[in-house]
Amino acid sequence: MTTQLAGIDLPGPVLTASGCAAAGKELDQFFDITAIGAVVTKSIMMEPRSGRATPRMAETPSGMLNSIGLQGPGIEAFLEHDLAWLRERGARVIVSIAGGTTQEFEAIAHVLRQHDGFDAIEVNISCPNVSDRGQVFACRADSAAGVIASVRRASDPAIPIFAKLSPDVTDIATIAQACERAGADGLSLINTTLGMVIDVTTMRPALAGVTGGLSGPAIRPIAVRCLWQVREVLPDIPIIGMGGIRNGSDAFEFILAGASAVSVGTTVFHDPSAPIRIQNELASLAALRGFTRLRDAVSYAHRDPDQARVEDADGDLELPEWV
Amino acid sequence: MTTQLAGIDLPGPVLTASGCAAAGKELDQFFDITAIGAVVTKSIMMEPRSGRATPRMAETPSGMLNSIGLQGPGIEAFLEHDLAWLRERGARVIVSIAGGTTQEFEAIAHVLRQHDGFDAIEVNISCPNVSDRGQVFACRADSAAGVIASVRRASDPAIPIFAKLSPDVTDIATIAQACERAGADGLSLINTTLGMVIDVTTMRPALAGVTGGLSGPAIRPIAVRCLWQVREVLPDIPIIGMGGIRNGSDAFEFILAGASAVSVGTTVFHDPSAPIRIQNELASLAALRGFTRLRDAVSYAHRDPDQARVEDADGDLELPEWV
Amino acid sequence: MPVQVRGEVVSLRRAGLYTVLTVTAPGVPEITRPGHFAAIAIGDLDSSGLILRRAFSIHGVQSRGIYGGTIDLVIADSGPGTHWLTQRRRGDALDIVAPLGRPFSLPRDPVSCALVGGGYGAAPLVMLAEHLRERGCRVDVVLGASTEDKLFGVLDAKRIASTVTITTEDGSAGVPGRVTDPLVDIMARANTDVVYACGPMGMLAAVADVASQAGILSQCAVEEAMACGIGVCMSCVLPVIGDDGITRMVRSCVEGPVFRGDRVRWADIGTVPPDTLGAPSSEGIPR
Amino acid sequence: MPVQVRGEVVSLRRAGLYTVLTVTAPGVPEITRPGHFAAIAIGDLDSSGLILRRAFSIHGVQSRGIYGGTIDLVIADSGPGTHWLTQRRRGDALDIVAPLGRPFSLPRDPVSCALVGGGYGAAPLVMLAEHLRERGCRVDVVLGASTEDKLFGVLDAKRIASTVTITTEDGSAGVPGRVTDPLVDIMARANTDVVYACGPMGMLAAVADVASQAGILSQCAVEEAMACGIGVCMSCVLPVIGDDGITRMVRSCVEGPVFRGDRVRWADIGTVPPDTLGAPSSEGIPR
Ligand SMILES: Cc1cc2nc3c(=O)[nH]c(=O)nc-3n(C[C@H](O)[C@H](O)[C@H](O)COP(=O)(O)OP(=O)(O)OC[C@H]3O[C@@H](n4cnc5c(N)ncnc54)[C@H](O)[C@@H]3O)c2cc1C
Ligand SMILES: Cc1cc2nc3c(=O)[nH]c(=O)nc-3n(C[C@H](O)[C@H](O)[C@H](O)COP(=O)(O)OP(=O)(O)OC[C@H]3O[C@@H](n4cnc5c(N)ncnc54)[C@H](O)[C@@H]3O)c2cc1C
Ligand SMILES: Cc1cc2nc3c(=O)[nH]c(=O)nc-3n(C[C@H](O)[C@H](O)[C@H](O)COP(=O)(O)O)c2cc1C
Ligand SMILES: Cc1cc2nc3c(=O)[nH]c(=O)nc-3n(C[C@H](O)[C@H](O)[C@H](O)COP(=O)(O)O)c2cc1C
Ligand code: FES
Ligand code: FES
Repeated sequence: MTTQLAGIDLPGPVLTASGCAAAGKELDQFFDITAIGAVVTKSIMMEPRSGRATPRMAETPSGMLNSIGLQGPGIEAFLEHDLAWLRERGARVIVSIAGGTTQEFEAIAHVLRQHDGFDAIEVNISCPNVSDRGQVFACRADSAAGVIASVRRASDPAIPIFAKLSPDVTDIATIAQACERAGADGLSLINTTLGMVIDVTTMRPALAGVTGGLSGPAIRPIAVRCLWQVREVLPDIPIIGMGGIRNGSDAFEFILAGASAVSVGTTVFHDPSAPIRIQNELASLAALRGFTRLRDAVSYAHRDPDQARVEDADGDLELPEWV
Repeated sequence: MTTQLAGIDLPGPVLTASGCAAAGKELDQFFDITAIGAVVTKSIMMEPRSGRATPRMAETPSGMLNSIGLQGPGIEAFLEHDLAWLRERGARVIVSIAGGTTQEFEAIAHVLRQHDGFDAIEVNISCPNVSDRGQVFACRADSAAGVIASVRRASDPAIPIFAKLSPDVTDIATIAQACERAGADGLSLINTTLGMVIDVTTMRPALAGVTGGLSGPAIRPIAVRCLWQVREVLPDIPIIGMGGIRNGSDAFEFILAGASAVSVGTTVFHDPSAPIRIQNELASLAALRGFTRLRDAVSYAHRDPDQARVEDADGDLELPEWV
Repeated sequence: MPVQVRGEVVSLRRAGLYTVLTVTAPGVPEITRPGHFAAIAIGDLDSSGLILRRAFSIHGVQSRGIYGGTIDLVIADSGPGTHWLTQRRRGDALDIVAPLGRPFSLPRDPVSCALVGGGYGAAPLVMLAEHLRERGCRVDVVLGASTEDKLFGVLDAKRIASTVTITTEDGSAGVPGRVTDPLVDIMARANTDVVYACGPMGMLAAVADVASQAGILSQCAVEEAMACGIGVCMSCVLPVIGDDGITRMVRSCVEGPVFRGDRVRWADIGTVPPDTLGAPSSEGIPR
Repeated sequence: MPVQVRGEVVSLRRAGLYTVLTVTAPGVPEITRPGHFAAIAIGDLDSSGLILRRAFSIHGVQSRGIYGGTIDLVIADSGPGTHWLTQRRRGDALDIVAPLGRPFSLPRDPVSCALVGGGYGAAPLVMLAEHLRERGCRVDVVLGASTEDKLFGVLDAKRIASTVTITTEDGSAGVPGRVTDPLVDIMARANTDVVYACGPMGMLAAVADVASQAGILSQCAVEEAMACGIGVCMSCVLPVIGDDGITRMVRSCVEGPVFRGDRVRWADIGTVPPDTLGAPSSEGIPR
């Protein structure tokens, strides 16, 4: 029934993506959020934040741009309301954290250490570093590693931390390696890629924030490529794959490329019950391909060309244990 | 009637994208290729090349991957057959060149210098540098600049050269600046972005080449963002914009973001007469927005927030001179 | 609580520039109240390039009948998604999430209400007018648009309301001008207690202002671009003053689309007012 | 010369597992020859996420009649694009580029021809058989599939051909086994001069081999994944030996889909044989 992810046991391999499920409450109207792997909460910062001006979103072919600007209630209100609700509800939780400085990340990790009711921390390092002209932390190996090392140091050693990387770099494998060396227990791949739309009526950028993060099916090939490249250099680190997953088949691509679990983001906007649907579809597809345990499919597409295929499942299809 | 691009006069602002129009002959069945800005030919190398094994393409949401591997007849056969035909036909031509080493780029430029019948050179530096573990030239400012400087040196000074950049870098503006300093007369933005699809039936990468270049409407927001970023640091360099242009409105986005001309690639596969259709749509839209000359719309989205809008055209719409 | 259902197109008909779409939506009519909206998927995720749902006010509901529950939507063809919807044909399937949002608050007592609709903003007002009449309220309706073919709901309004006033900016129907021009008079004549409004932001701001000036309540259904429609993405926010006097960027899909007109900071929409909770310092904000 | 036309769906009918789609295509029937294919757009570029056309052999053409020129396509629902096509309804619009590719070469003299079709590979063979009969050729047809409902064109073949032989791999219809099993006998009995084949690559390879062994010509219509269908993208290549004995990676959309069976390096499809013109050195090839 469970999926292993960096030493934690989850009810399944499908998670929500940070920022696409708020703190789970709204989605719980559409499906039982305790049945999926975990809710990854919207990245939280130390203080309340208003986010950016609107327009904050623009639809693009098979995707969308967003520039929300990390609107949120701040860590204290988050713990009191959101995390408390999730805990009460019995959902598994990965808390996503963000900061404008390494110190802010560390401070949030300190606060979290005083609390329980969550299973892991995802460190959103794809946000601007105020002390580096707003360059995002994840764009440089040193700034990425700096944040991860601080959060790892400040956090309960029993809580795994995932570094969430940006695809907007020349060499993502190097950044991933730096995060691993800095103590990341796992990686989350990928955050949105930077994009822009010009409104041809106003003849100005469509978003108030000028640029925004591109997400959705459009970026899936980029996400799979990033995952593949990272998996080639880090054969063992647990990875949460994401970027444009629409269905079980897309999710299975990420598993085969090296993910142990996947997050569903933008697709939730199309289909609010997508996470549970995708988890079920993934289970059926993996079983159909002869995997009784999903973990055997992880990185399977990297096998040697002449390595034997798993036997196709025969007539009586057995659904795998993690369904 | 004409569009100015780095000192050359073209019949219009819409070009074909390299590799998406072969050498123009096939598209001439669907529309008059002398009516568009120019045919940008498939990147040519010194020797004949077989390209990669198949599968060479995979469809993705609003896009596609290709890994053709620069199949081509070599520069001599290209000059004799393709360029000769284009010249005879009276089309404007931008010759795209590629190489595995800086020397190869330079050698092709030398050969081209002995010939006429073309208007500009586009230097496809988004191809692997054999002496740098196959890293593409465009991923580093020094290797990019090295190729551009060599090609510029070897070419007829009257022929403008365009450096075609890859979006797969942490900071495209820096690469663009390096190319400009190395003597590029213009830039072409963007080449495909690296992507990957796993075939969930074979459970292997769908392309024989494992990764491929992602193109089509899916990448348009990335392309517009790259163009915007480059335009912010290089206010005057002529830019050919491309990446997912489907219609006149998409093309106009690129113009407003800073392109003087645009190339249409993947959309040709959907609609073989797309280049001329888009050129006409762009003309109407720009006129509707009150521009009598397209060049006044170039970079218009970068204007100061309080700068006056062009007057909307009144009832009697005058089509601009370049239709 | 909203549901996600697969509906089937029962009919499409033209009404001026709009298309009125009737689609089955089992279970939805029973729980829909005036001001709720529906979010419709534009094709299958497997083949469509338009991945976000489109939001439409629920114009009408039929909970019985041979189709077992249908809803009516009024669609203006204003882009690729709405265009796709106007091209549907009888029998086509549609994926619907509804009812969404916070509906109009209805008065407990039989008060006098003015309903103001701009363009297709009239869509939710018909159902609202019916509910108000059921409660014994007086209903005066003002419908406006830039031009005649963008008016909606005139006949329905005439059927239900005590008075119906039409305005068009070009004078092609009714009184030339804007809805707020006759509104002041109507409010005085009908002794209006509350104003309900739906339409473009500029109109809502003006209506809210007229109501405030007259010292009465207004309820305005806003229209912000929405990515999710269910409260999880934070794209649809606008600055709203809370009970505690603090301005917050508030989600119009779950805390709206209906807001008290005096609580919305109309002039600041599209900005983050500096006194908003968590407003950016000079350091700039991450995306 | 191919044309791009807007067609309208005239009818869809089921044939086993396939859907036969008849669509208007003004100007296309007159210039179509057997073996030509059509490339159909999957929806509008404004709303569709499937941006590449799908290729289908032209099964039949009607150049006169009330519709002013229609073509028939046989569609196997094998993915999102073909699925979308099977869901069209009468009156829907389709964007068509046709006729494309190099058709089957027809013999000048009334020779004896064997036509071998695998699954929907039978689609272009009916028109071919008709053309061959018009020239006085003898036509023997072998149709095969994995199972009965994947057979296509059996009745048409019986109408036209001298003999029709059916094979299915599971024995659900005709002779159990593959098309090549009865082919050798038929070729001997009918004194076959040329073999025409269309179907999956493995079948084509086997048919080409049987023909070569017998010392006769074969013409095989291949099916490679195509991005453009018009010769501009280089995605649809396979290794083919030229008149000069040199192997090149050749575009199946313009230099094919019909190739001489003895010229295609069947075993090397999916690779670049080392002796191919311009084959990679050890340095690896750029994308
Ligand atoms: C609560 C609410 C009720 C609405 N009721 C109606 C109605 O009854 N009738 C009607 O015709 N329209 C209504 N709209 C507006 C309608 O949702 C938009 O016109 C539609 O989404 C535009 O989609 P498009 O593909 O045609 O245009 P595009 O401009 O291409 O849309 C691009 C993206 O932006 C979003 N978007 C663009 N404009 C709007 C907008 N005004 N509101 C919300 N999202 C937008 C779309 O959802 C889409 O994701 C309502 C909107 C809201 C929020
Ligand atoms: C010359 C030719 C004639 C054909 N004739 C027929 C026919 O008569 N009936 C029929 O049912 N099918 C025919 N096919 C195959 C048909 O084109 C594919 O089944 C179809 O493109 C698959 O699209 P999809 O969206 O269903 O599947 P997907 O697998 O999702 O397609 C993804 C992408 O790959 C391409 N692709 C995938 N498989 C093929 C393939 N086998 N051939 C070409 N492109 C492919 C598609 O065009 C699309 O771009 C023919 C193909 C060719 C090249
Ligand atoms: C509206 C929106 C808000 C997001 N907010 C966050 C965020 O707060 N923190 C974060 O790490 N990622 C955020 N993301 C990125 C997603 O978690 C995810 O990495 C990305 O969207 C790719 O997945 P998808 O294509 O499935 O959406 C956001 C994405 C969207 C669309
Ligand atoms: C099949 C294919 C082949 C391509 N070949 C080349 C090439 O040879 N040289 C080059 O510079 N770009 C090549 N490109 C990239 C295009 O020129 C263009 O930069 C890119 O596809 C983005 O534009 P689009 O989205 O309009 O296709 C190729 C693209 C495709 C799809
Ligand atoms: S539209 Fe997503 S929160 Fe309102
Ligand atoms: S499909 Fe593009 S060249 Fe054949």
